[in-house]
Amino acid sequence: MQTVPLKRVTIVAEAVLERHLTADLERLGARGWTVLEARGSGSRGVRADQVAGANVQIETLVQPATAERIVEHVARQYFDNYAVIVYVDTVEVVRGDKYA
Amino acid sequence: MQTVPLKRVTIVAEAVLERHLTADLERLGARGWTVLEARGSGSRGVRADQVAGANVQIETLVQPATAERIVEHVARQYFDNYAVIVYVDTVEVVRGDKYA
Amino acid sequence: MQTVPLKRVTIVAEAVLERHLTADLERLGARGWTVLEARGSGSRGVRADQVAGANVQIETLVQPATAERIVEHVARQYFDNYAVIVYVDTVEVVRGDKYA
Amino acid sequence: MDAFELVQANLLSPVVLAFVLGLAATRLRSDLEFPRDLYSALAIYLLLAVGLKGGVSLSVTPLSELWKPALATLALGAATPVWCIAILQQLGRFSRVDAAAIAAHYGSVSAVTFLAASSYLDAAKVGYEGFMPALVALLEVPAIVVALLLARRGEAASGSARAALREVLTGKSIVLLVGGTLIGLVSGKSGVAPVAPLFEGLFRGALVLFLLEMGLVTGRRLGDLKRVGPFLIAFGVVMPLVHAVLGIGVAWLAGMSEGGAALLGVLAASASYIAAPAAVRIALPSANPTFSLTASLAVTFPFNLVVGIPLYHELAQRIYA
Amino acid sequence: MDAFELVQANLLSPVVLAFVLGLAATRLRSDLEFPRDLYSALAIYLLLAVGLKGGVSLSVTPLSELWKPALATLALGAATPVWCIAILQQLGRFSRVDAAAIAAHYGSVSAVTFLAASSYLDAAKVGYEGFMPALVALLEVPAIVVALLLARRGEAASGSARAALREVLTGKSIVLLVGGTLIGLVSGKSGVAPVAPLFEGLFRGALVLFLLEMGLVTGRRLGDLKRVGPFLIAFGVVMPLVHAVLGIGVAWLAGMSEGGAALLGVLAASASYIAAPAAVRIALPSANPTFSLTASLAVTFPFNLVVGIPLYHELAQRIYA
Amino acid sequence: MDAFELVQANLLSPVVLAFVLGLAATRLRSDLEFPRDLYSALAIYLLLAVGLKGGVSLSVTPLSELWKPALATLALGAATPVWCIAILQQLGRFSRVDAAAIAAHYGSVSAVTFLAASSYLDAAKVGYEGFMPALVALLEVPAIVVALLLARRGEAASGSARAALREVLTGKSIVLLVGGTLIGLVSGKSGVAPVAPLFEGLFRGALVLFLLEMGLVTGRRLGDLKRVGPFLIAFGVVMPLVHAVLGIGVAWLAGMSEGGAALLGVLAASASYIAAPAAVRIALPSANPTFSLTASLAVTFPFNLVVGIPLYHELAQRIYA
Ligand SMILES: Nc1ncnc2c1ncn2[C@@H]1O[C@H](COP(=O)(O)O)[C@@H](O)[C@H]1O
Ligand SMILES: Nc1ncnc2c1ncn2[C@@H]1O[C@H](COP(=O)(O)O)[C@@H](O)[C@H]1O
Ligand SMILES: Nc1ncnc2c1ncn2[C@@H]1O[C@H](COP(=O)(O)O)[C@@H](O)[C@H]1O
Ligand code: NA
Ligand code: NA
Ligand code: NA
Repeated sequence: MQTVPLKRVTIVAEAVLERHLTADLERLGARGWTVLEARGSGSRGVRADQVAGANVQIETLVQPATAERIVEHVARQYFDNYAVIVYVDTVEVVRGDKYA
Repeated sequence: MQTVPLKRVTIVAEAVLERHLTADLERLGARGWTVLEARGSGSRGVRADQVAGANVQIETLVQPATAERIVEHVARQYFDNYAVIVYVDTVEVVRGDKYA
Repeated sequence: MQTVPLKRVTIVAEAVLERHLTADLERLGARGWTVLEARGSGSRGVRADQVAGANVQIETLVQPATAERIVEHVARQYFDNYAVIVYVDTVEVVRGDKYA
Repeated sequence: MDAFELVQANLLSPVVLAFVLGLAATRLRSDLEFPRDLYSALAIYLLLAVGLKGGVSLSVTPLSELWKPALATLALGAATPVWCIAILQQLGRFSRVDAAAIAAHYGSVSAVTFLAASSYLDAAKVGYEGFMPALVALLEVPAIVVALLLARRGEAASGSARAALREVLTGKSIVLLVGGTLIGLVSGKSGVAPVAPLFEGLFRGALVLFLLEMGLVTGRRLGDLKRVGPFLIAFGVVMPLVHAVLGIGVAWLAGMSEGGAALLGVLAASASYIAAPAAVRIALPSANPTFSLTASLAVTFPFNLVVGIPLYHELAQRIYA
Repeated sequence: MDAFELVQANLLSPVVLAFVLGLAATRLRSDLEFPRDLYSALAIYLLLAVGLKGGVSLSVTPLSELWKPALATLALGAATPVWCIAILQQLGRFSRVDAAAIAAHYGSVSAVTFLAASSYLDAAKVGYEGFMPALVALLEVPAIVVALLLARRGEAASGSARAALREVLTGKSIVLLVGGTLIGLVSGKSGVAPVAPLFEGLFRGALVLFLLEMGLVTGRRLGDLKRVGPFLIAFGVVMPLVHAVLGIGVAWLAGMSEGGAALLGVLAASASYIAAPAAVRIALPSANPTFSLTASLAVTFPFNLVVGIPLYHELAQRIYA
Repeated sequence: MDAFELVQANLLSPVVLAFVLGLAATRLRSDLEFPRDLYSALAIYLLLAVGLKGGVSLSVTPLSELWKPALATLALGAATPVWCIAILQQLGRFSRVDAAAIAAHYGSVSAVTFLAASSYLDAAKVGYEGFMPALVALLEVPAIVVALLLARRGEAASGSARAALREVLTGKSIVLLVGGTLIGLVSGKSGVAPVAPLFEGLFRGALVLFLLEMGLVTGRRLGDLKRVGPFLIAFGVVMPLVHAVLGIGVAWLAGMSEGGAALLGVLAASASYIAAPAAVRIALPSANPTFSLTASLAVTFPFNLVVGIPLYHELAQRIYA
């Protein structure tokens, strides 16, 4: 089956940011995303949820350029003040035209 | 440590399909899978759950040929009518003989 | 944006092991991890939770050497007796110095 | 009281107000969200509770009183999809599959609408047959089956009908309703008494919470209204009125009480958004769920909840007067 | 009433019927599932509630009445694993580690079985010592400790026994049972009164929900029965009978009432499937959990629930007559 | 009773003991954990319940009785951040942004502390104005708004103030409190009666469960105490005392009853850990949440719960005597 390579951007962030992040994704050109509830521990650990460690893991499949934009935006906007990590890998997707 | 490369097939689908998809996986030769509860947004967005956006993310580690079969099956069987995405990447697994 | 390749180690294990595994990760040098609740089916299927199939999926981003240590430890310590799988892939991370 | 006053009085009950609060919260883009497991827990509780109640009442109902209303209910459920499909295809220009999918929803029932209605009648001190919850279970299934069979006569139907029937019959709402009914039937009033503080005492309060969540869910669906078009919106308001009259009439023929007739009217008027969507999704995959779900959830459910329930009760009173 | 009638009467209670409904739902391959968090929430609630109840009762129990039953319970818990291991190794041909793992389960207790039994006695209007819930906590731990120590004398035992002991003692079931008991003890009857509508009033109803889930869980385990073999199935039925007699006898020696003796019989007969599995999994990793869990959950639990509870009560009556 | 006896009596209530049990469980490193959805479910329930109660009471309160306490509460909320920021910046050497973030928490309120206090007064049979829950909603918002505005005069404030205000006003705690109040107001005592078994009867029991979870959450935060430093710990104990006196004084000026004054004292003394953290996190991203959350959750909340509530009541009695 014919597949095309796309970037998967994964963002793990404190839950309070979910709506902000998905709005950002939409604005930056992602055509979809999947949110998983998570908990975690990191070097920072500060977060506003009194339910300790409530995180979300947001995954979005996008074109490389969009991935670049998302990573840059998340780093610039959130890294200084929030418990957030972001990383990228490559996956093979069927019907790549579905993804911006 | 000795590892072997395997394919990880990830399927994100509306929750109503979970049992059908895992039955398909079994039939197509996957020896195991992991299901994560998810929510999401995509280009289609239609789904039968009144709890909006209730998805599952199913991940299965399989041999390349099995991955091919699964992707083809999911695409043929579900793409037209359901909110489903499927993609593949490669991971390094210990004790690869455990996976079909 | 400047990224560095890191290893992502993914462990899927019966839920009763969560605390033991995260303690192991900490000891072996991981600086953070993310835990997702999961359920699943595998070749073994034995587990101690009466809530059948309650798993956790633990993901940690680490340097290749740490990944190696973690995989070896998990395999040696848990494979014989527990429902556990572990695998590794490579992801591109911003600010790689954050991860050991 | 005229119809408007009735609607007004109904609107002021906590059950309906909670629904409105949920709607308002989505309009305000509040971050209020129901945890998914709370939704499932409340659904399990409500279905089991309503089954138990019906079962206890069945345990003291002679079979002779039951068979006529039961048959009438079954017949109503089986017949409804026929005209729904015709209307949707002929007047609404829907494809056969989409028409069948929508018809399955409207022929089946909404247990929550039933609960709200019985709560309304309780508050109004109107009596009704104790076995009504058993009729909910009876009315839930046949319309779905008939609609799927009719769809299969059309071209686009794929997926297995037997699998779909299995899915409906072993679906959680039927298992809990029927299971609860059997438990109530077998253990009887005295057996159920020790669990009554949970299953009876808290019932209305739990319904308030559930309707808050229904309001949130419906609010998120409102955006889909423009996608379904004016015909389906009109269908979602007019058909319940027609079905309510039919339900009341059928109840009257079956010799039921006024309160029971009002409730059967509500059942007939209500559209499923739990059992039917799941079954239809599997059996008629090419049907567009936006049509059926938006109509039943965002049009018919609120209409019945706010306007329909007092109206159908009023109708029943007039017909019985 | 003879034993058969007793079993029959017990079988018709909503608590047992809910379990059967859960079993049936898995057999029908229904999609009925309990949300995971509802399961945890009910477990927290039930354990805390039973602790509170015991604590309030302890607050009016003179220490002089307590020490004998407490000692007897501790002794019973510590001794049970000894013969269980012997039987499982010698007659059942199990490895020492597997034998110890199973023995830990059977020496410990099932709080839910206890709850069902006290619910049964309440319905039958049979009184019992108010401090019984405290005995649940006392009986839960020692068997696990002894079984782990005995296993360590064998070769295959790895993992740290101290870590396992920590795990049991700080495990959620002990923390909630003991914590609830202390809260009840300290605040006393009048202090607990304002929270009684939740912790007492809803208790039996919550038990019904929990047993529905237990039925679902057990149903999913039934397939494992063929893997555990006939010996273990027989063990799972016969040992509870033996242990029940022992429990009743010990209670009699400790001067407890007939109802208390029946309950101690039930406790002794019951096998753990919460505390023991978690502890054993860590302390005896090479033990196969399919053996111990399937036996205690899919054999002994249903047996006790349906047949055992009325039977042990009958036994207590005969012994005390 | 002197203050020590009061504290002691308060400490022995199940509500406070459950909090202590939660703390103890984390200290013992127990695996006891609250499912996340249970936490959310309890929060939804408690906020809605307290709103309903307030609304029913408002429905029989003449506006003339209400406006003075309402204005007084608003003024208190708006003024508190001013001196808090000054103290934290001048004496505590905190940056303006951190000072504003902490001030937003201490000017706003903790609904759970309020619930525990009203539960305490109920048990002590002390009456208070029925509209107190409405004051909770009134006091929650202004301090956050004022603190954010003051922070913006400083340099480091980024993020949109309007977005933050939106976030507070449409946040779930305000929506549920205000929504519940409106439902109670509109449906009145008789309308709410059928849902009272859930929303009134179970209230205190649910509070016990919630405080158990609060104890677990607080326990996990205790480790952060060393990171916040002695000044903030002292602030977290001294400011509540000051604010309590202010709250009682303001209530006295507004002509409220002694019980109402005690409650307004508690409200003023309490620090937010639900609405404020979420809003501040968005509006003042560079503020360190460890400071504000640890102080309000791990210092002020337990202090108020155990020592503050009886103390402020005693203070109110003296001032009113
Ligand atoms: N090395 C890591 N591997 C996996 N997840 C991580 C890692 N570091 C941080 N995280 C996740 O990202 C969240 C925020 O990280 P931090 O900002 O370092 O506190 C944590 O709560 C984890 O869920
Ligand atoms: N670009 C994407 N990246 C990540 N997840 C996606 C993407 N598109 C769709 N999904 C997921 O797949 C589900 C179905 O997608 P769709 O069929 O496009 O509505 C969505 O609800 C998302 O959870
Ligand atoms: N091939 C697989 N692909 C994805 N997940 C798997 C696979 N095999 C096992 N798992 C996961 O790992 C857990 C333990 O596997 P096992 O030890 O084979 O029972 C299962 O419950 C699944 O969640
Ligand atoms: Na209908
Ligand atoms: Na036992
Ligand atoms: Na305050």
